[in-house]
Amino acid sequence: FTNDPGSASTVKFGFNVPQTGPYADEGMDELRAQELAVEHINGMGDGGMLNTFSSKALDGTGLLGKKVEFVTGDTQTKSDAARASAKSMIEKDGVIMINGGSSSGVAIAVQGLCQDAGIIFMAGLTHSNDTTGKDKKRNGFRHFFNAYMSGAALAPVLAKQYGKDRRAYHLTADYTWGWTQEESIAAATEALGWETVQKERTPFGVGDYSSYITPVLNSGADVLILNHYGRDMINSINQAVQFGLRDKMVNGKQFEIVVPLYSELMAEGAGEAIKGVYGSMNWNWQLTDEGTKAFVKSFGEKYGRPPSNSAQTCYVQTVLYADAVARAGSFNPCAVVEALEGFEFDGLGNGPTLYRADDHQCFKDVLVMKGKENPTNQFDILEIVDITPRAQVEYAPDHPMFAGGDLGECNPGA
Amino acid sequence: MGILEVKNVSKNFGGLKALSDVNLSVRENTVHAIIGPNGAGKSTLLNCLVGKLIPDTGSVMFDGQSVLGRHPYEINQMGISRVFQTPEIFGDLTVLENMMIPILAKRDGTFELNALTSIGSQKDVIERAEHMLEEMSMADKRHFHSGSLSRGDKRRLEIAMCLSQEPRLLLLDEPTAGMARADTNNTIDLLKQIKEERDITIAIIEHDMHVVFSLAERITVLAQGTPLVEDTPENIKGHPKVREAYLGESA
Amino acid sequence: MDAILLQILNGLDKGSAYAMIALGLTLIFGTLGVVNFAHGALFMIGAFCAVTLNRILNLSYTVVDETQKDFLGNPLKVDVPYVKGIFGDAFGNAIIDWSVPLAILFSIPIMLAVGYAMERGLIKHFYKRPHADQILVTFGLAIVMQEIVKYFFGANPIPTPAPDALKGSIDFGVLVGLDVNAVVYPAWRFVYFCFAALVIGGVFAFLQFTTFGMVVRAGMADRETVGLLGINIDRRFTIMFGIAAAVAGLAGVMYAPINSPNYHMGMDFLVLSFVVVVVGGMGSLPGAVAAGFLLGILESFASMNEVKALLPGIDQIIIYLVAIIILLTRPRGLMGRKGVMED
Amino acid sequence: MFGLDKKDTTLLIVVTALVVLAPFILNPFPADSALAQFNAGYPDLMQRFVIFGIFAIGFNLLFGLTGYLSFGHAAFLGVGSYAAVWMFKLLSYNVVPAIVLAVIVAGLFSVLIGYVSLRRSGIYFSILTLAFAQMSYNLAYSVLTPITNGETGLQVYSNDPQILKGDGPDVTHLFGLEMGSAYTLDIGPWSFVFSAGYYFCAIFMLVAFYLAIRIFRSPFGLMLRAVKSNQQRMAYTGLNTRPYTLAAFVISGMYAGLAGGLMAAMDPLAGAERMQWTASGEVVLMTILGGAGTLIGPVLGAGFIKYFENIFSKINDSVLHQWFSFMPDGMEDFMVFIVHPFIGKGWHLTLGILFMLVVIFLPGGLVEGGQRIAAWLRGRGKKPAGGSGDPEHHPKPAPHVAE
Amino acid sequence: MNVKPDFSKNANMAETAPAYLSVWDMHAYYGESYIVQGVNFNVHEGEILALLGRNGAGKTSTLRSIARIGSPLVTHGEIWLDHQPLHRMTSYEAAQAGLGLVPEDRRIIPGLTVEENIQLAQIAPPIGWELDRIYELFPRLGERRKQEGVTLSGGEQQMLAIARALARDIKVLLLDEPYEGLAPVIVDEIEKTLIHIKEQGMTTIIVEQNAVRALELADRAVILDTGSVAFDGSAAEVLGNAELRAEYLAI
Ligand SMILES: Nc1ncnc2c1ncn2[C@@H]1O[C@H](COP(=O)(O)OP(=O)(O)OP(=O)(O)O)[C@@H](O)[C@H]1O
Ligand SMILES: Nc1ncnc2c1ncn2[C@@H]1O[C@H](COP(=O)(O)OP(=O)(O)OP(=O)(O)O)[C@@H](O)[C@H]1O
Ligand SMILES: CC(C)C[C@H](N)C(=O)O
Ligand SMILES: [Mg+2]
Ligand SMILES: [Mg+2]
Repeated sequence: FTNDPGSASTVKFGFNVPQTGPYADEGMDELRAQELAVEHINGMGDGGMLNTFSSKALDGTGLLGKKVEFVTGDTQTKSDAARASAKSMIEKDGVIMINGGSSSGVAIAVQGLCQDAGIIFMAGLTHSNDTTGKDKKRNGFRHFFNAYMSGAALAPVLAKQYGKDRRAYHLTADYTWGWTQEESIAAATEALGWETVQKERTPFGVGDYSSYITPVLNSGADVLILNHYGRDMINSINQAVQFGLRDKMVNGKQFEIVVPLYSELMAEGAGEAIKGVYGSMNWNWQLTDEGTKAFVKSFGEKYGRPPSNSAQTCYVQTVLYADAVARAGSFNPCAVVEALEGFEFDGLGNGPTLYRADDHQCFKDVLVMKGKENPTNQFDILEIVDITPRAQVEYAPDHPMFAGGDLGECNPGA
Repeated sequence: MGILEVKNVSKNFGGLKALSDVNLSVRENTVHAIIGPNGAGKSTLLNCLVGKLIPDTGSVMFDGQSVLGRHPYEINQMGISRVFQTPEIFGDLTVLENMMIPILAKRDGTFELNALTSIGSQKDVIERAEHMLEEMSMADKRHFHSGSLSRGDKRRLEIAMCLSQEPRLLLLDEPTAGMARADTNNTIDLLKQIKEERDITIAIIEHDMHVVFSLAERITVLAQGTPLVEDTPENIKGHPKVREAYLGESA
Repeated sequence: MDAILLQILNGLDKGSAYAMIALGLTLIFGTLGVVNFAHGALFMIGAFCAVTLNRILNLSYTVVDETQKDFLGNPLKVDVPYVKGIFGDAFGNAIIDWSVPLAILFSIPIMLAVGYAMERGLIKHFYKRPHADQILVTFGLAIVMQEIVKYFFGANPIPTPAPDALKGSIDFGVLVGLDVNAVVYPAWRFVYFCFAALVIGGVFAFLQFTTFGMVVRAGMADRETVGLLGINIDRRFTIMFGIAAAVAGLAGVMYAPINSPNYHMGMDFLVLSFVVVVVGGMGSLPGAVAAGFLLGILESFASMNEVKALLPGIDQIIIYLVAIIILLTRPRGLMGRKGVMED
Repeated sequence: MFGLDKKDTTLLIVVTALVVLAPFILNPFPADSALAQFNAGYPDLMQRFVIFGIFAIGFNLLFGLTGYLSFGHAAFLGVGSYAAVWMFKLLSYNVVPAIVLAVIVAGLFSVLIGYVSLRRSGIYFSILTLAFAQMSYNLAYSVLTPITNGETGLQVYSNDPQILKGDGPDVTHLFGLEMGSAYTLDIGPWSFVFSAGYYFCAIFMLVAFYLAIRIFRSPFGLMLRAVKSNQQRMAYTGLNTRPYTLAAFVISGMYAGLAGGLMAAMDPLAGAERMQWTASGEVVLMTILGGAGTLIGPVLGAGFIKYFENIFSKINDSVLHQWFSFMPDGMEDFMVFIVHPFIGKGWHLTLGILFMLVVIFLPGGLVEGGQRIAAWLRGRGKKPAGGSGDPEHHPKPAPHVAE
Repeated sequence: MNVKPDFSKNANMAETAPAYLSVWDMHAYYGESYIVQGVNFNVHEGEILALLGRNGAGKTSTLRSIARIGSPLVTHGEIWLDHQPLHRMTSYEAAQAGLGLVPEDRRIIPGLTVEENIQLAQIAPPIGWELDRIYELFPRLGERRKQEGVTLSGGEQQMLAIARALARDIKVLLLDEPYEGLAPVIVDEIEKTLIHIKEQGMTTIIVEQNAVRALELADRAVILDTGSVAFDGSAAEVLGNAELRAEYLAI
């Protein structure tokens, strides 16, 4: 199979993250976490979540007797560059798996590549339904949650907070993630009685959203849903606040803004604008389970800051992959696929989790977050409002929002 | 009927009447000089002939065909070549390459996509170019970068380029300005020779009366945008008005 | 009606940014003839002047607060800015609050120095070099400036708020007799517009009412001859460059509260500002300003839902479409000078 | 040979040798040495070298010869890629129809854009091409998503028609020869990869390069240089500059289309960002960096930039620690600290600095660097001959005495 | 001739006619091309010097070297103007020290009107003639003051170039082919002007292809040949020496 380490004493992982471009800070945090994971797998450091992980196949002696090494690459948040970088990892560095990829467009592009090349792809930050929906691949896995889950978790909280009679206006990043998130959130909120007034697409990275925000003012909507992420979201929410949206009363109700997908780094960037704004997350360092505590300690001591949910995702994926190899007793991608499909585990910060075999999507609890009104320090920006149980965000593998794809066969490559 | 017939041509620049109602007829196979004070409109008139300017009124016929509204390159292909008052050459190319371009244009027309033949194989063109350079006694400079020629040399190169096209009408705007006396004389000889050997008509603007009177068979004096007189050199020399307005005492 | 009024306002502030950036760029590009791909970076540095001043004012000493815990469970360290310590709470807070306007003063010497260093150290040697070389060297410089900023400030946008007093919005609708809340416009954007008008006016006054502009234009057309007339054109080029850098920087400082500064913001504006300058016409200051506002307003209108419904995708291409139309109907843009960068 | 003079033939032969032997030349370090990081001899990067080489050669035919600086050339590359992927989707994974269509579509597209843009010159031309390309990009990203699949990029799906596929391979191939197939040769600790895809692209690159030499040396090429030098004189010499510039534009657009088609043939995905201004800017930078108007310069520039993008971005701190591990600990950390900002995520910084250094010290680009080295080598061999031209008036400069 | 003159004031006092402008052993290059090959000459105050030679002899290069333009690059030699070391100055400093060059291709600044072109000369000290006085000398320029300078006719441009020099209070006027392209009457005019300003004490170097004309005007003549001085003597001497004229001037 591709890049079989054979009798070599080391095995190489590839960490392909955005080191330049709008998600560079997320990428840096992912790198930190991945490095930490390798350290732990190789038995250095304090072992982090390996100590709390329900599977004990990893014993801190490397992987199947080999020391784990890694190479890193820059996706530049562009599909082309990401594929080039991934290809070089595969062809030049001989990596056995690739972990990472912020932005669903990139993740989908790289996932396809790994499928063709015959290595495992552990998708990092990708939240589009398509990654494990119409673009799913047998060699690809996703630990992160997705847009559907955000909708399912968020909608009830929103209904509770803002009532069932709301009129929502969507501003949506014009690519796969935005589209599926818009669809998911709209469906979830409409199911609760909200009305969707308008869906507007905005190009990626425009910077100034004011001309998209002004029409909201007179549209009769009383909720603005920002399907933006990273720098885009920071800009759009700040501008929405500048235009006085949050001070406005419409239809006799306080106007509200919702950011369905949150992240700590983003919240930091958005500053005051996110106070009281709801959104969802995959994980947060403020959780109190043992896995989280171990991870935050391990990460915090090494880097002097709490890990972001990007960091946790990439850490966990590295560990999950390694664990699957250890359990399968082989680096063969097909063996790894088999070991991961249907795998149930706990102790990695998200509570009991299932890797569903049908689409390679992880199922676990989803957090509903709110921008903290009175932060006490630099890292204390978001608070956990609700931990939505896994059952509430589950869906059938053939759910229409995920239809059309096909895992295909596992490809071990040449 | 002359080969070139200019009828009632006027040209204004804003409020300025650069040319008003100019009539001019150049007979085939003659050297026709246009002289006149600075700013009289001589260069402007030439510009109207080659398509650089379009006159406000009037007509310009070359060999029975109107040149008005045609592109400069079409006019050139009809057989009119022009030497400019400040040298216009291909400054980035060598002298020899400069020479080859008009020859290629003459041979291949306004456009030819001969992208896959090599220049080196165009023996006829190179030969002819070298020959022209000989005639202009510039052969030793053939591989010079033409932009770094002295100005007199640039001008000679430009004349050679125009001559190489064997135009039927050659327009010269102060061709010998800034040229050393020896070269001026050579140029006069060359023009004479060419006129004799080939079927060519020359219209020349000059302030150097030595050149004018050595070459011209007819002279038109232009002043303030209108022709003052047209006559033979002898008569012009003695024309009181011309002496006063243009030649001054020293001529 | 109110929607249109809103879009006009909206176009004005976008236009102000375009116009100011383009104004600086046209001084370097249209007047000095240097294709300056680092101009966006100058804008970005201006914005980071605001960030830096904000950080400086927020320089703090640490007090350990035993009553609270940090994320690792240790006692929380609380930062107290020195300015509060020095000037007392109220005044200290006010200074921090007004850090962006204060940054105008802070940025002018910095930007002049950056412009000076850039021109003397680098650009000076490139006036006579082909445009292609200028592109390469200024692009390289832009990358270097960006990466340095990224190294110190990270890749994420850094929120840099306007003073509290200017944070809210103004209800323009009421002023012109429309309903309350019909035309609400952020106060700071209006401030930005006024500021831009001031800067643009200042630059115009300087260049139109003195011979400085004429000399620089002449020097650009023919340095040699201007030197023969006894004029030290190098010095004037340096000054011009400094002014251009300062204008770009000022545009950036005041833009910080509108869009949180990040290291890449300059590149995002770069291409657009070149388009604006060229549509305005090379070498024309009024052209650049007019094109800036024109494109800003058109862009704003094109993103109205009514327009988009009619012509899908128009909001994405309006600027380029208008640029093409203008350049095809007017050979040298709106007010370009003949012979500037035409070959 | 091949209608080239001696100098050009030598150049062509040298380039051919370099291209053919690239798998060796680019992999000078043993696979498990610390310097293996700097090896560039893996198929994907080698393919990129030649594909971007083609792109840059084509760009240079326009810019280097006529002086028209197009800032929208990536649009043609992108269009070529889309066309090729559509061929994969509709017909089969055979690369021949894909590449043919890529070149044709890019050619047609460049006729359109060139016809309009060439009505202006100088910076106005540059901005027109930029505007067209940005429009194409923005549309490809938004309303044209049905054709381009937006940001995700156009891909082949298993349910695409592929009417000619039959039971042909599921990857791109040339009548059955899979582009991804490769042969690895291990010699001691060295490992060399020979990839079918690379050699396929390399053949195109050599042909493209050969044609470029022919064009440079042709009367047509002379006319293009004349356009750059003095359009006014051209017109008054009876030449219509417009068809010349348009022809150059279209040829160069077709080169870009070929590059785009090859890109898709190597990796059947076409992303919209291929058309963004940054991509157009990149080819401009490649050409200038290598040496605009020179034959080999653009190829060198393309290689240089792609090398940095792909090699430097992958060096991380752990690699650094490996390199400096021979040093004492404190020293090691210090070295890593010093080098850190320039590698990995800092590769842009290194590239930026190199751009500046090259333009400042080598005004003619990398080619000039090569010439200087060659001259220096030759200078050591024999004394330089006297100055060119007339020795009387142009002798070698005397040593500078005063000032 | 190759003895370095002593420029100290005292030494000058000792001489009967001190050199006002002195060029000593000047060498200059265009890139690799060695063009000015050791030029020496002196000009005395109030004198008109004719600098003659064939095309490409290096006349323009010599003037440009004196004006410190930087191209050609002067690598060796000294230039003193009224005790000021021009060779240590940049072109604008030399201009402020009192040097005025009217360049051969006129170099009217595009984009500027006639008047702006003149005003440009009056920005840096020392300021010379006022606008009115200039327009009095060249009424044609007065009429055209708002027109863009480069659209003037060739002769008008020449007037403007001279006007620009007069607008500065210069000590030495360097004229590179001032008569080129001018109508004979205007040449007479300019000649009169030159005599007029000479009477006011102006020192002038004139480069001219019309050697006879220049020699009649000049006090002294220097003839250049391939970059070095072939003759230095009185103007009358050249006019009287047929051999010299034939060899270097072809007249
Ligand atoms: N583009 C233009 N715009 C405005 N005025 C112009 C333009 N071109 C020429 N003129 C004016 O028209 C008049 C005629 O100019 P023209 O160049 O034809 O003169 P000329 O007879 O060639 O003079 P000379 O012998 O000095 O070259 C001049 O007064 C000139 O200033
Ligand atoms: N920019 C340049 N680069 C290289 N060589 C040059 C350059 N300018 C002039 N030359 C060369 O220098 C020599 C002297 O030129 P210069 O212009 O000084 O001659 P000149 O005596 O003024 O001639 P003319 O009477 O034709 O104006 C010529 O051989 C010319 O080719
Ligand atoms: C970075 C991710 C969490 C979100 C991103 N916008 C996506 O495409 O999925
Ligand atoms: Mg004229
Ligand atoms: Mg000369």
